[in-house]
Amino acid sequence: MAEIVNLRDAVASLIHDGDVVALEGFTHLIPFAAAHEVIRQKRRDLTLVRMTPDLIYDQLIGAGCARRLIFSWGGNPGVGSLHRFRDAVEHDWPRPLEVEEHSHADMANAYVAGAANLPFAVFRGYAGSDLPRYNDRIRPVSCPFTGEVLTAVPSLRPDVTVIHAQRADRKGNVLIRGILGVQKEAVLAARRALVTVEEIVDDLKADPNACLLPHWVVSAVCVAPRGAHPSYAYGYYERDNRFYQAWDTIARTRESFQTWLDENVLKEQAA
Amino acid sequence: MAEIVNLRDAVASLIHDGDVVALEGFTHLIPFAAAHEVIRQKRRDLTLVRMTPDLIYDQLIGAGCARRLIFSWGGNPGVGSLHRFRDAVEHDWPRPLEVEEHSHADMANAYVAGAANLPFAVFRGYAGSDLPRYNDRIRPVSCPFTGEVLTAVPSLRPDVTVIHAQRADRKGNVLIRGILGVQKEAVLAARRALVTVEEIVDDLKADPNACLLPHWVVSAVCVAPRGAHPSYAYGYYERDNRFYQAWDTIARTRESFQTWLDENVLKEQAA
Amino acid sequence: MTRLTTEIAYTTTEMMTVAAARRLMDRAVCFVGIGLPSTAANLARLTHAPAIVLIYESGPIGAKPGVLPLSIGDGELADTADTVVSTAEIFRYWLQGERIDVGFLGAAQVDRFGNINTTVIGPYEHPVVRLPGAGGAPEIAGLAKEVLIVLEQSKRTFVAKVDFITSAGYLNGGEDRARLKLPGKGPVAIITDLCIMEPEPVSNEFVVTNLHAGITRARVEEATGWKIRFAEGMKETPEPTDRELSVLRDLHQRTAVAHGRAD
Amino acid sequence: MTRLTTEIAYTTTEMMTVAAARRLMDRAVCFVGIGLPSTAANLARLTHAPAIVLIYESGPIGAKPGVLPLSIGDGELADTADTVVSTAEIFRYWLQGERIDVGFLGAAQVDRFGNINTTVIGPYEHPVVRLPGAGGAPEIAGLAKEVLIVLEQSKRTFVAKVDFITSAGYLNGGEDRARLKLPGKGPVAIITDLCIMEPEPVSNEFVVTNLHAGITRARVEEATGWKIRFAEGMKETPEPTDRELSVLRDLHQRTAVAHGRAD
Repeated sequence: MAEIVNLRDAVASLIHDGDVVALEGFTHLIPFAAAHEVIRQKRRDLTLVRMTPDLIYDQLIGAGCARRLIFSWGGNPGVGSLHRFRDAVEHDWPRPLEVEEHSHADMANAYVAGAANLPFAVFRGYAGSDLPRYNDRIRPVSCPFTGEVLTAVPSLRPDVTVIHAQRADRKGNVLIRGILGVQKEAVLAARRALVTVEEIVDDLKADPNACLLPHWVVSAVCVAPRGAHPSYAYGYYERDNRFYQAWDTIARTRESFQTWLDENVLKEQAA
Repeated sequence: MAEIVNLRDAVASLIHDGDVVALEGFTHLIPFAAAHEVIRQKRRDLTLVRMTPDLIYDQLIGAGCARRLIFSWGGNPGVGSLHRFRDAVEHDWPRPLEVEEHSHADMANAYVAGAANLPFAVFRGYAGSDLPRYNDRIRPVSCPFTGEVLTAVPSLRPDVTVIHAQRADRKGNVLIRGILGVQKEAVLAARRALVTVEEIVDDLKADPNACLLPHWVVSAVCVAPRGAHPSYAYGYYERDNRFYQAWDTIARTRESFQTWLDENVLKEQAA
Repeated sequence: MTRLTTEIAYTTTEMMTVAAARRLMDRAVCFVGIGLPSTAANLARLTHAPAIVLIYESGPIGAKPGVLPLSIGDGELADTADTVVSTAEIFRYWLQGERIDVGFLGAAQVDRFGNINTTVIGPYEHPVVRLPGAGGAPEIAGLAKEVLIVLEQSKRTFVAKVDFITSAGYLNGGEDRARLKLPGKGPVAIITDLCIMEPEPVSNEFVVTNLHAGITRARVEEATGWKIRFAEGMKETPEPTDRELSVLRDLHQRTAVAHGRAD
Repeated sequence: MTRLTTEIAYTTTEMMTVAAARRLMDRAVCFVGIGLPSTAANLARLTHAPAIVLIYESGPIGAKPGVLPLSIGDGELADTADTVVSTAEIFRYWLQGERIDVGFLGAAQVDRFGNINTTVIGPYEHPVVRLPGAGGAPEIAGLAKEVLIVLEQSKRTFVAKVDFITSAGYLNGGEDRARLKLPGKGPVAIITDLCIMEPEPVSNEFVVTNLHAGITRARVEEATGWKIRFAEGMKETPEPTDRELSVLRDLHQRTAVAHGRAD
């Protein structure tokens, strides 16, 4: 049963130090508002899971929330590097960051296996790649019928998955529209799910086959208008491409990042 | 690239004697018109695949098209037995029928694995059931990480999948709405795909996340209004429940079945 | 067979349906098969369990049909569901995902340990009667947190040992099922037109725990293919209330009209 | 660097984009990454390949963006696609399903056998430079029927041996890749701002098969980290046509306006 609560209470009750947390959204509907609340509540030692740790994880990593990162592509899309991510990996600042690295196909399959309550996923992956040499969680598995050897990875089962969606109804049924990414699988694979939405409506007016999460698989729904900014919410607002470009400068030095964080995330704590 | 052709030519060119053919549709959008054309063209020795071989397979089996049946539930939903199916299994009439039997979860997973181009599917199935004893295509598989033993089945890869859908556009993009069953997976798992539709439209007016099959994965699209009757087409016509009840009498004896077939399927050949 | 209550007569099938409906808690997530399970689940939804979540294997999640579906995939289910997903997703994310509280199963044969046969009567290779087969039952039996079995009781259907185990109950009884370490408890009740049976602690053999009003022990014994036992402290099943009966009959009436037939 | 044609000047990046676009056949199903691959694929769609099918890993199938996406999941892709599926489905049913004709890949490093590094410069445990990582590339490299690699050429990026094989080309050359029995042929061309390289038969070492108009062999040698060879019968890449250039520049112009920035 999804409770409709405020974001501060939802983060306080659902996300704990040391949790495995997936904040998903594939360039669309990235849950920035929730991530900022996690930073304000000073969560520590999180294992952050995300296919594309872009600005949202650069911020969480730079703010010192993360101990470990499970990911498949870490960059500022169309712009360049994630400087806070690189500073953590290359110089242990603000703290060392363990990295567990996969491919997109691997992580997408691992979320599907998690949603399906299977311990592992089977796919055709990594042929000729060096990655399996450095990641013991990528192993061979043989077909019991043909003997063909395929790739297996453990399923992803986060303690908490956090996503942003366009709308929820008053019961807490959640509607996602447009680019879907892996959000549905990430929610169903997790023990708890926190969903921020642009608005609560009386009637979702959803197509029968729309991507809808029933209220009883969601732990909490929070209203967070523009909660995906600087990413976008299809049907609500556009991607703020200028901010993605500006981030390259903001995150380049520890000082400029800290200043930005103080002014744009932490000071809201007072509010 | 989907060609828009007439049903007779599509069946003649895509379905051959001895093929493995899946006609899917889970109580909704069952491709009866296409099945009747298969009967008229006197296809033989087909391996028929379908989760729920209801009236449509009772007709194909009674007409002598099938050599083998791969299925998970064979009945007349809400009414009773499939008399032609039982006559074939119990008395080899009109010819012996080999039966390969699975559960719904098994076949649904096997179609998914087929669509994903994997040789096998992994799921949690058949605990304590006698079925695996009689089906060598149900085997154990161990998780490479936890050692847990799960169930594996070979993926389903039909030579041809046949489905009925509401609409296609002029390029041959196909829209399915309402109860989706396993049609999308069955089409993507197959080498060839034949789709009958209620109508061709200029614009599908589909939601971005609707269940749509791109024209380039469909071999042929045929216009067959009421092509799912006596099942239904969501948004077009209702299920003909009276016919399902009448079928119990029609199919009960070989003679009454043959009479029905002559008058309702075969004589259309002249037309 | 019908009998007279203070106000209105009801049939044993109505008693069975009402008894099954009463087992469903509000807010339970219920995996519903067609026929009597669907009738009972919707009766529960229209009486004491308005927030029950009905999932049908064809894809509808949260269906609230105004009339009973004759098939597992009627349009009425798509129209009234919160969402409709693929059949593969139902079995992968929702049943295997361990999100089902109660699974409803029927049977052609059920035995004293709650094992279900819907495959064959007689030997598998040369069946005397070829039954419809497994459908979703083997995985519902293993993965739903609880299973309710509902069917009319007779010596033919209630047998000491099923010819074929399609879907597992407690297998040979005792700890036999526990060894499989399944997420699902197994069948917690068999609800018939005569009584309610529940597994006896330790042995996991089904014994009568509720006798429907006006049914005798002798009648149950005649209709059971093994030496059925009656639990200490066995109760009488309360008769259907006026409300339960009127809601159930309205539902059937609406259904008959909608499906263009007399039930 | 720009040079003067009979009518208009063009940049080497424009030459690279046009050369990449020309490799795409009409009706090809193309798995498109962000940046130059997306630009080239859309240039092809707007010129000689109107029926090309563009698939982006975020989910859009058959996208026809009017302006170039800055991210792999821009709303413009959802608006113009035939359908939008989940990212998991893209990798499972569409890429692994062997439905992709051409996969476009960029690289931080590429070597003489077309192996790609997008993971680290230096040792994996203590990288000198931490790169973005694999993304979709390892499976695109293995499963797309053909791969095109597109990147600007320099001694830093074109190395004899990559520090880390993120995505396989021909590995150590010769039959090394063939032993993996992959559905995909591997990289059939590397398209740069200076030339087009293709794998030499038997050795599968990349050699220059097309030199862009006005580029000297010396210039290519200076920009390559191994002793690059030039194929017999090497051709000159035809310069961009006026149409190719005007369509490409209109596309960039529309994009700049839509994204609220000057490119």
